[in-house]
Amino acid sequence: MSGQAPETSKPLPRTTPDSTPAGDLPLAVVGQPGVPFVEIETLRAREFIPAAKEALSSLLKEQAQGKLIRPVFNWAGRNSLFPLHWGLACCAIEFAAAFGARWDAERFGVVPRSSPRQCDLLIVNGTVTWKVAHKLIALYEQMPEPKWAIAMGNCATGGGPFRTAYSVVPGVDKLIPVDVYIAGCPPRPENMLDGILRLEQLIKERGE
Amino acid sequence: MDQEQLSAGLSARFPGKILGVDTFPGTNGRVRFDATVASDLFRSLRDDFHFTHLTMVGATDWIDHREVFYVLWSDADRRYLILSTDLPAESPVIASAVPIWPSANAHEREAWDLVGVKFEGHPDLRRIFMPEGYAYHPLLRSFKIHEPEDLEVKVRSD
Amino acid sequence: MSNVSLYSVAYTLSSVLLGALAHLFPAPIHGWLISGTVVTALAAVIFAAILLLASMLNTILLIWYERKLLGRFMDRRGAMHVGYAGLLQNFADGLKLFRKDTVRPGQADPLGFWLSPTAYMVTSLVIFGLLPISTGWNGGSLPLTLLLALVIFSFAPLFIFLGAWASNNKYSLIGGMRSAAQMIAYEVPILLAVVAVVVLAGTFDLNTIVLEQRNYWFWAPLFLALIVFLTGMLAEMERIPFDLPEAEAELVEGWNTEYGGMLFAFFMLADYLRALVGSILVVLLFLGGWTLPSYVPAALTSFPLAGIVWFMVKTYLVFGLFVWVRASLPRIRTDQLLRLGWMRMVPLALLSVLLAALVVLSHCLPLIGCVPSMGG
Amino acid sequence: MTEMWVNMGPQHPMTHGLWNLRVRIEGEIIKDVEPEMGYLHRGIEKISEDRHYNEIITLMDRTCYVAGLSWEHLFIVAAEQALHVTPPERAEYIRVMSAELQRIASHLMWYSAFVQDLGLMTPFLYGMRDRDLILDLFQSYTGGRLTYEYMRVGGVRSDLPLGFTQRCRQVVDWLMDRFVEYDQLCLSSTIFHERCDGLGVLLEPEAVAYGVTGPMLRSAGSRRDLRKDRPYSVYDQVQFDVATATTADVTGRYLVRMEEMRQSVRIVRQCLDWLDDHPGPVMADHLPRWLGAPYAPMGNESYLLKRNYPTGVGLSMIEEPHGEAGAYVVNDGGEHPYRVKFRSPVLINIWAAKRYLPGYRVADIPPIMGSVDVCVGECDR
Repeated sequence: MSGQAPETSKPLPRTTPDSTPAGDLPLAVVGQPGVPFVEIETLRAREFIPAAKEALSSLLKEQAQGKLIRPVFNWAGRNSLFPLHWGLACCAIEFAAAFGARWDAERFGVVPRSSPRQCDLLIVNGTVTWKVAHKLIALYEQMPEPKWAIAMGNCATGGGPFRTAYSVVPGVDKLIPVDVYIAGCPPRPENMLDGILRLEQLIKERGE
Repeated sequence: MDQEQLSAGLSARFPGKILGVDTFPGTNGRVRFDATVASDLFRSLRDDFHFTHLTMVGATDWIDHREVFYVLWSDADRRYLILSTDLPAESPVIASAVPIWPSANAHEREAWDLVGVKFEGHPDLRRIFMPEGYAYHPLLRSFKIHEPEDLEVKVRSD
Repeated sequence: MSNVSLYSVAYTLSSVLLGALAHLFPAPIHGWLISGTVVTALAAVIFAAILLLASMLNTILLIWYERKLLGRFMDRRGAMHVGYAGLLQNFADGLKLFRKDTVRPGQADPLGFWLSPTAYMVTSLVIFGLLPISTGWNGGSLPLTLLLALVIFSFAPLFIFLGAWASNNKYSLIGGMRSAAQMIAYEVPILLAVVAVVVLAGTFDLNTIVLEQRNYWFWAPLFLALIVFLTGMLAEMERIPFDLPEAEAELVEGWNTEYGGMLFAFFMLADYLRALVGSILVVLLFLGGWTLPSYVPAALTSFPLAGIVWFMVKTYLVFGLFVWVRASLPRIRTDQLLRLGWMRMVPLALLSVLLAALVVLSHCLPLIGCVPSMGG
Repeated sequence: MTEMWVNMGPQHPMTHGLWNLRVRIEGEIIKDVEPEMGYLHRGIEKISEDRHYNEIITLMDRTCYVAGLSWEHLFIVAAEQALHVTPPERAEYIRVMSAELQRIASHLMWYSAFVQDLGLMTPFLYGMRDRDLILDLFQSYTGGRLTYEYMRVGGVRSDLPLGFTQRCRQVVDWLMDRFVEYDQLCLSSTIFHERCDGLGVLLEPEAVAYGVTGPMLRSAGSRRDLRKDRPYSVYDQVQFDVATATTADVTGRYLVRMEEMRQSVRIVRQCLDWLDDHPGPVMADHLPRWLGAPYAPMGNESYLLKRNYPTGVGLSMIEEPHGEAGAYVVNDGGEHPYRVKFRSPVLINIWAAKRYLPGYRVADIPPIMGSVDVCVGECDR
């Protein structure tokens, strides 16, 4: 990689501000042996700078209003929901089945991760007891923002058949904010996927 | 060894402490015994009558008393036996079966947790299902099922 | 087109950009901007940017490729709803992770926690500047490119262990210790396998190593070394069956348990960058790089950028092999892994060095070259 | 090396459910373990005291969510003893066939989870895929995938649909081929043997003392199988062998479960043959009115009141996929059972981890605990 201006077969056009006005400078590019010599059309700087300024300021304004980048991140966020890999009760079996060959939740970019730090979605798939309640809250709090929660099945939604039991939390929304409820005892894997797709719709509508 | 032989053998070993041997569906009989001889009876059943497995320990709250039952299995004779004893409701205490059958450990913890029967000599008699510090024994008849609206957050263990 | 190189492309771009920019300024600055020094400097920057972009795009494509291939092995389809056939899935994942909060646990060491993923990522990227992918398409061409690449490649356990220690999490720490032990154990057989290649090629320069394979590809005389190298690379990349540093079943996510957001994305990307580097090294050292056997019709090798195309095809096929292994083998245990590394792989690698020396000394290379299926 | 306690759970990929394994480790060696349960204690025994007998069946499906029909069977056998009801023979055959299909489904679920613990990703999906075929069968005659509410005191809710037996035969034939494939994926791999041979050894005397049952006990050479030892339902009418192994380790448990699935297919085929030849009623005649028709009109529940009905008590022990499950039902003459007590094999099998885990490495915990086949629902109840 030589730093010297190399000799070329063509004479280099010397340009000075005196000979030609600044806007009409013919453009010349130093070449290197073996590198094709390139010429491009003259740019008119007097028009270019205001136009660029205007475009930039409008971009910044849109960015400030959240019209530019936010939809992109919204699209990314809703299409890549990583649920936390944990099983509470019956629904966890259907949760696992949804990642099986027949339903394959990975089609929608849903990949379970074991560490709450890497998750966006807490799927409460089963009965929550008071003994595990504070661990559930801790897991939810360990997840970084933005995050969502789905109450999967009747137990997580409202206690289900164990609503009257002494040890069961009657609905996980008493502990954490829930975005989507999925009915069923347990919901079929299609229902779970439907719930996730509805959450995607919700994220899109909220424009987060 | 049938029911009569068992009854005779046990009565000879523990005179006056075997309160009766009756039939029980699904098993080869139920032995009702006095809780004071529990430990010796267990050892005798394991060593002399080959009941090597302790399958289940449970307790029932009959309000005026509490019944503790044991389900035993003899591999040699391929049969079940039920032991049953009544404990006073105010002080339900019985000797632990853990020294004889280690498998009793979890069962007895469960019976203590849910029905409140104390097992003396148990190495680690803590609650197994409910968190430590829970105030009730939920399977007692006096513990009523609440509607969830009445249910307070009673439990926050650490 | 054969004289087009990565540097010439960068230089052209730099010239065009600076030429356009120079119009906006008066004479002295104008002249300085189009002077050789500045153009060369910008060319170097653009060169690096192209490398970065190309390696990143390739990595993301590689993740997609693995997900789809793994899905097929598992009788399912993998990502398919985001973009055409799920091609945009990994972009969505990356953007989402970029936007997510990065939580540093209260007890974690700040410097180590932030430094480790960044350094891991950067060192993995640097290797790309050293790997030729076709004639002229490389960054620096030093006499010791191969050695330098492997040295940088072996920085990783340091940073992994640093991040694991800084996370202040038991799972992370155990995962980090395992990772360091594993990588150090497998450095040795990998380097010995490389020594076998070097003995045959007589140089550490990757370009020359590829040129030396014009008559026969090295996998034929060095089959043993190839096996050792592939196994070692699996361990270096921490892929099944050697993925125990992040063994999901016992250590939640291994050493990156506490990492989320962009830092986790760095780890993830760097893992796949390393996988890409591993596959490229296999192609360069054993599978003839961008060359094809002489009996292949000329039409297949003479179109523009044919070298790069064939190189990428080979690289993806090698990576497909790694995916295949991942889909069909269980994970082994730390002590078994170390035993395998020290007791089996090292002797095998030594044997392969010996074989390479024998091949060179006995001058039987032309014989191998006669077998057409072995390349050349 | 310093010692430290590591919590594995309740959210941990190894546990396959809500429980916590506290492990004291020295380096990578396990010194002591302390299983903690109760994170899924839903008070099923207490709720059952407030339910009609046929309503408890609903809870049974949720008690063990991978073997719902086996647990329905368990409760029904005990309840029928306590209530003095005898089901027709066809219902018994349907129950046995359902329980054996459920055993295959449960073992397939175990297989999926177990190989995933080993790091084998592909067979996980194969196991789930083939399990879905059995769930499809269940769906065709019970309507549910996991929770069936199919068995009733006095029989089963409805007869099998038309063409069921042919379809079921096709599925089990297909499964028999898949079992060969599973064995190829696992047993032919050297790494599988490196990971599983000689791990988690629990010899027969210890297993008996610690109350361990099911495939874990049979892998130690014991031939104890309640289906043979004390045949309930119509298990004395069908031919099958007890699957045993002698190694008492993880591989032994794998072999036992694989063989059990083959034997279950054998039983299912015999049941299907019998069911083809013997049409008939599936509910007992002359059921007391309070036991009710399966579909009771809403609102009018006065007929459910039970009057002057004899008291009774029932104990049933059955060979559930995880081990020996027990149900103890006290009928005091009221419309609800007075006391229901279940024995969970999983609780005892997990608890015995104190015996079979120490001495091995941390990395061995997933295969060993995976070979136990944990279902926390029935463990905590």
